[in-house]
Amino acid sequence: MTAAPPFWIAQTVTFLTALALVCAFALLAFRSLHLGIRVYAAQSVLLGLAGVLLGGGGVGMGVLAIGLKGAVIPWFLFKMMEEIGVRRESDPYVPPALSLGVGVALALLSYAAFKALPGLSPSVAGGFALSLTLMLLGLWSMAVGRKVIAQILGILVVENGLFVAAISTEFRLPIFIELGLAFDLLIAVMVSSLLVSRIRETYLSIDSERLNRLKG
Amino acid sequence: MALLSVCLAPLLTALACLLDRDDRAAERINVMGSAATFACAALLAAGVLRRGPLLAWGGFFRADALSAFMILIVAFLSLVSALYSVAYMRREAPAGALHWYYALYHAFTSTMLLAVLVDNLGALWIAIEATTLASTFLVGFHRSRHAVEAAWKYIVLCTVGIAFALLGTFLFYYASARGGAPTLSWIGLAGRAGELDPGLVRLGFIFVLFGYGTKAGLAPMHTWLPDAHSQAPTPVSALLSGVLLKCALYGVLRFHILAARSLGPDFSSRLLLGFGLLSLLVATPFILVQRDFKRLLAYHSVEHVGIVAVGLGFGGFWGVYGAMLHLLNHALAKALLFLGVGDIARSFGSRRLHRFSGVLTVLPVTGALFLVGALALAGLPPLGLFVSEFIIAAQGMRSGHAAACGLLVGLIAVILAGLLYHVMPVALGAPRRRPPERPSWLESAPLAVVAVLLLVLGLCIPGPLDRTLSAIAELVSGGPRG
Amino acid sequence: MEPILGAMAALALGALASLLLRGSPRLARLYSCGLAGAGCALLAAACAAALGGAQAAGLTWSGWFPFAALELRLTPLGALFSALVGACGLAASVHGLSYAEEYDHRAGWLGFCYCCFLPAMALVPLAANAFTFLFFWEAMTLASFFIVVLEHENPRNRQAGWLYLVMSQGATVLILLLFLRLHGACGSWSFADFRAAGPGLPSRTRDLIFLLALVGFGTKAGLAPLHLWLPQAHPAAPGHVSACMSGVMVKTGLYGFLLVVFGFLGPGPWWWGALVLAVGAASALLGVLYAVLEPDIKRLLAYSTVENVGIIFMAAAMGLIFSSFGREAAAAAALGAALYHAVNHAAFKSLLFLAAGSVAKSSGTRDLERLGGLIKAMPRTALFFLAGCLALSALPPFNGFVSEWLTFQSLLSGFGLPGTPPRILCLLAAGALALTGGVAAATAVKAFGTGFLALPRSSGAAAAREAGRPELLALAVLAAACLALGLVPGKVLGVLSGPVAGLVGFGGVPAGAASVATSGLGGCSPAILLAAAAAAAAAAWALGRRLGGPGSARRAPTWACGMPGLTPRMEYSAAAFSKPFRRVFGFLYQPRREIRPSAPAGEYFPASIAYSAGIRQLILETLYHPPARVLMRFSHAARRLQAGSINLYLGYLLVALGVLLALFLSGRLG
Amino acid sequence: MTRAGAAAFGQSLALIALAPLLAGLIKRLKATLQNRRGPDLIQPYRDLWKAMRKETVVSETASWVTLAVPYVVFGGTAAAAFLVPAALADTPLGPAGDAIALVYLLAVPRFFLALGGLDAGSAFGGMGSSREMMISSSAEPALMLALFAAALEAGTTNLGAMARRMAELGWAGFNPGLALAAAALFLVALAECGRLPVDNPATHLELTMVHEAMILEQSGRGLGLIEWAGMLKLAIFLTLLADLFLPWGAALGADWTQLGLGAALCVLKLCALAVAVALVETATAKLRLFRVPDFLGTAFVLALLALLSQGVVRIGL
Repeated sequence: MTAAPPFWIAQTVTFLTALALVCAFALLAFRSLHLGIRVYAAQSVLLGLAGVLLGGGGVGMGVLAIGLKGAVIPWFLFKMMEEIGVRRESDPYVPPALSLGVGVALALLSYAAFKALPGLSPSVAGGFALSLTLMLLGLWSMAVGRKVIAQILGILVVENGLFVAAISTEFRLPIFIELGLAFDLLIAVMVSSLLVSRIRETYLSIDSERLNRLKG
Repeated sequence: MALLSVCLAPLLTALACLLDRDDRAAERINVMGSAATFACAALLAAGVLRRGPLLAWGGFFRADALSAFMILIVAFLSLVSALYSVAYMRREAPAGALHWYYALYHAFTSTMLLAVLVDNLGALWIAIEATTLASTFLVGFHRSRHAVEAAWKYIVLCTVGIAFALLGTFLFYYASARGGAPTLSWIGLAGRAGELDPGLVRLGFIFVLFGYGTKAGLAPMHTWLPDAHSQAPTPVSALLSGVLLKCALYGVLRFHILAARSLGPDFSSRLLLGFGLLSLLVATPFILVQRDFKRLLAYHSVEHVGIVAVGLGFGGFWGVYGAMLHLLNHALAKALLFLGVGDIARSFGSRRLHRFSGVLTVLPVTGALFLVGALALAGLPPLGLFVSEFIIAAQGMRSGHAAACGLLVGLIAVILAGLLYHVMPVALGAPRRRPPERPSWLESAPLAVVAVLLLVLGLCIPGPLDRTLSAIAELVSGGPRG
Repeated sequence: MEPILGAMAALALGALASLLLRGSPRLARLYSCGLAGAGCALLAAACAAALGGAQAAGLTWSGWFPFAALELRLTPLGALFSALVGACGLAASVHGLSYAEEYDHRAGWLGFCYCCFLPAMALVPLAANAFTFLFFWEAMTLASFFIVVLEHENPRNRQAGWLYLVMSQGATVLILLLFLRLHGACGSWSFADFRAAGPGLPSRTRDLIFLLALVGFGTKAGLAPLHLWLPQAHPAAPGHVSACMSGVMVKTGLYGFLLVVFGFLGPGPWWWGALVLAVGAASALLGVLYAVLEPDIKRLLAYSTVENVGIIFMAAAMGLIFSSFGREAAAAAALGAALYHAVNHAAFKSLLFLAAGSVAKSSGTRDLERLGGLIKAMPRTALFFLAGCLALSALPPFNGFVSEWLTFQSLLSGFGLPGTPPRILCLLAAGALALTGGVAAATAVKAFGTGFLALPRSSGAAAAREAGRPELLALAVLAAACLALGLVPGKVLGVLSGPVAGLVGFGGVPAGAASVATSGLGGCSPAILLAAAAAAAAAAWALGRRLGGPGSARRAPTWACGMPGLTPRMEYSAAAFSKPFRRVFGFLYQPRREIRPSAPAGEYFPASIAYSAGIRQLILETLYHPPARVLMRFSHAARRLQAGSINLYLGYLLVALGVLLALFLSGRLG
Repeated sequence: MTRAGAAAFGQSLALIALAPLLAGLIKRLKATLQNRRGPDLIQPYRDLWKAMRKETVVSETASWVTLAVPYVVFGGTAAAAFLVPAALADTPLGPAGDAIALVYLLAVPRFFLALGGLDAGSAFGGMGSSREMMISSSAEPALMLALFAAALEAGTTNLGAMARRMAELGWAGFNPGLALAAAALFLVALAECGRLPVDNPATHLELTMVHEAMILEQSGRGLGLIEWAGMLKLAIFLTLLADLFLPWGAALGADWTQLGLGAALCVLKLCALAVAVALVETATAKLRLFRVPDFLGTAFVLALLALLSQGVVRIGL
């Protein structure tokens, strides 16, 4: 067990991760996709800072997160949206109030799951619980989102959840995990952009409503 | 060294195909490459069988009985599909895209082989994520609207699913922190399984089962499977349903061993049994009313993955033995049927197989192979699946899961009725239309080999295979042959 | 055991030969039927020898599958059924030598399937462990499936084949569960361990195993509510194979039932026997009531197989009831009657199917409406068919009479049982059996009368030629067998005492003269009756000659109400013959009749009248269609689960994860 | 050949010989009941004598079956006669046949008569055969159960032993169960032998005849034998009724006095039954064909009740 981080760092990290959780909920609340991408960028930056502050192996990952997910990916998504000319709001299937309610329920479920484990120290349990919450919220926002872009955003939020899990344990994860995370991120963005362009070619709209020909 | 060669061979083939623009050359490289891969795999498997588990790169690569068995299946089926796709894709693929196809095909094979060989669980996750990447482009290869939609669903659902598997891997990693330095190497974890934190292992196994279960097509996470397998080009869908599902199951099996050794067999077996039976129940109605033949075969994959999961769920030496044998049998039968259906659809020039009858009289060889595949899939005796289903059912009754065994055997009979109801009018009957073209011998030869293998497996279990399966069963269930 | 392996080798050779000789159909047919005949002869001889002998030769080869070895044992009961397979196989193969010309366009494939079908069926009764039994059972089903769908151009054959395979697989699933349950109890696959573990099982499990055996083996034997595949599958197969299927394959279902209920479970509660008696009586009645209306000659014989299987199961049920009340002698007698009727049915049903096959081949049709007058064109086939019909309707000199007589005796001795319910059941069963006998006689008269007598009603029937010599040889041998089995009941019961002892542990068949069949309540000797009748006939003939001289008959046209000449349209055809039965048993058939006169050309006489009549398949519509409809409606509803939208699928993922976490939290996952 | 054996053999031969006399008696009784003289008793013998000497004419479409039918019918019925005890409570072919064998032995002539009817190819023969088979298949359950009721009372199905048991019981043997069985057997006898309520023996009207229709194409010697067999069948049924259900007076031993007394009493019982048959035939009109199954249904219910009271629960005291 490496030495516990000094008190002020622990406080700021908790504060930063709490803000990241708020961002995830914000993603569910707001209708507009542009705002959604900005919220995602903010969340990534917050988590990146937390990673840097926690030190150890997390510094490299944190810087990478801030740079890549804070700036490059949002720019890429904005460019893709203009190219496709999608309308601005994401009109989700479920009204925002209900989706927030479900989000809260998912958060409670995640925290209960990890609190039930005896062998975990509170901080690590909190970290894992937060990561599970982010992942479930990402999944929920994908399920609710009507636009293809919403699904890509959902994947990215899920990936942020994994990032939290990676930095939350006091042991630095071997480079494989970091490589895996980066690799997963790369896939999400590259493939989705390729496919979105091909979907645009064929359907001339990225409304996932039109994407349900294959039935039965 | 053999370990590395098995991974490198397909990679080199993929690179060669990528660089060589000419289609004919790509075909030749493809055949040679897949043959080389199969040779390396066979060599490695023989080596493991004789000298026990092999390690390479300081424990990064490991090949025990389970890996050897999987490598053999992956390599053999990719060889069969490769040979088949030479003649098939020449007519199907748009001009100039052929070398892209072969490049992706061999990249896909190499990722699967990597996933099976690598010992580090993190690397296992990365390899399986890589298979998703490679296969997405193959699924969307036809650039038709349906193919793109199928690829999109495939990539989204699998990526999300697998993310949870990574979370599960984290939990296993952190659970090993209790006993000493945390490790992600499977051998390390298996050795120290006793001291892992039970709570973390339980939660970790749930996420891993959910994650890799999505990739393996266990219900209710199977929804991407029918779209992806029916829209992909035939050789790819044969490989997808024949082998890719099995690699995901391999991942689940690795964690099943860890969970069984640390928590005792009940926890993970009960989960696997639950998911297996659910897959069978979900697949049955779809098979009964399915009109599109490829989707019918895709749902059969869900059913048979469910049967393997039920076999593992029953546990014990014979449960695992039957499950692994069923894994092999199904891989062969599914490949045979997918490629057979591809032949028939292409000869008649349409996917709607229900409009054709008398295939046996018009295309005798392809029709016969198609019928053998269908009877094998239905679980009729002289072919392999009957034996493995019998072993699994017997273990089910022995281990006290009488109701589950009854449900398993009952559903298999209902599915048999559904499958034969669809297959018989197509295979038998008076031919309404003569097909414009006939499949070449190059396409039918590999299928014939697979059919003969199925027949052999139905009549007896050869020595080396029996030894491999027993080694795996002892590895997983811990108990001796009882 | 060695001669039996020799027989299997011969059959395997036949299969190989017919595959290799696909090129020349005639050679393929001759080789496959010839070798099959040789193999069956060897098999029959070996099993007949083993019937008497006490030592049960066995063979075990453990190199087959790691978890189960190939175990064969020649028990008396198994030997009896294998001998049946051998005998009928021999007759069918000899008949097939010339009959199978009709299928020469697929001679190779038919020969291969036929030579795989016979060994599989022969080895089922010899299997000594569960896996061997199931393997050959499935192989038998599959081989016969391929024969049923041999002429798959005809959609009816395909539909029959599908129904046959699906119902057989359903039955095999139940049998598999049964063996697995027994295996779960005693941990090994061999039948000896099952026999040891059987009585010790809790009574609820024994009842479950009994019901599984009844439904599983009952479906294969063709008992009433489960018989729907039989009248469609057997006629679809070529004549000489449907003879084997109807004559012997249904007996493997009987063998399985006897093996499990008597062999493994031993005496059980008496309601077991009562249930089997009720099902047997229902099968007998339904089988014969549908047979009497059937115009197609092979479907008529298939329905009568359902009837005879019903009678066999009634006798076996009496055995069950007596053994549950501890009456060994009566149980042995009842089982003797069951096995005797099984042997008799194998003989006369094979004879009838082979003859029907020859008739169908030479006259080109199976429909009794279009047959008629064949006795002039095919005199010898008609004679043998008549012998079969006499045996079918249980008339004295032939073998059907003796076993039905024995069954009546065991039903009558059922009145000695304590308590009122069993006696009332025996009473009703006796009534049902008597009615079945009466209607069976009517069916036989219809089959022979409308099929062979009077004038041919179609050009095909008129142009019929006598069957080939091998066919006649097979028919003659079987007819002689039917007569012989009828005339020496005492000896046959003596031979059957071995298998019966194997079942109830008490072979005790009362000793008597070879030609006399005795039971607790009385005796009968068909030979003496035949002698008395022959003497009386001879006396009458002598009296006639002394009084009226040589008495040579003069030929004159039949009286046709003064019409110029007798035309085939005037005679009674099959539908007309069964009209009274259609009226009397209308509640079962619910016949419908449609007469549509076309627009009347003149004032009184319509230009043409369209007439169509038919009966409702009650069992099909009430027992089979509703569950099938429910299943399909559920499947179509379930299909909407895959509705195509990715959001729905993501929702499934979330729900699955939520349920898993909830289960984990509730701790029920252990 | 002991005296008893000879006596039994003699009684059967007498039964065969006197059957036409019984038929003549019934015709004569019907005539007197209908206020007309009617033919004398031995008229059936004269008919048989004439038939035996007449030429046999066979239809062109008929096969060897038509020629064989008369001999099989007469042979079968005569063999049945040897199974039935009349005066002496013993039968010549004792161990060879019992009640069930008798029923099936009588089925053989019916089977061949039906085939003979179809052989000529005329509509009447077919109609006769079809109706005959329907009637007989409806009658068989009632016949079988009635004989079972008597067999249960005697504890064996051997007809001789049953008659002996009934004779020994005397009046004690006459319980309600056996009365019901006797009624059932009587109804079945009427149906089987083609007497009036079911089938009119005297008519040649195509639509009503059943038994006559089957033998329409027979002629000469064959017709004679078939007629004789028909009369013999009626005699067999009436003798069966007399022995099993009118218990008193059958000869137990083989000495002359008992035989004479037994024969006399047997003739007396047969005459009584003949009067009963004649009464029934004059009192009832012919039933419509599809009312016959209900007629035989009542016979079956009677037999069912009889067997219930014999085997399961005693009706009455």
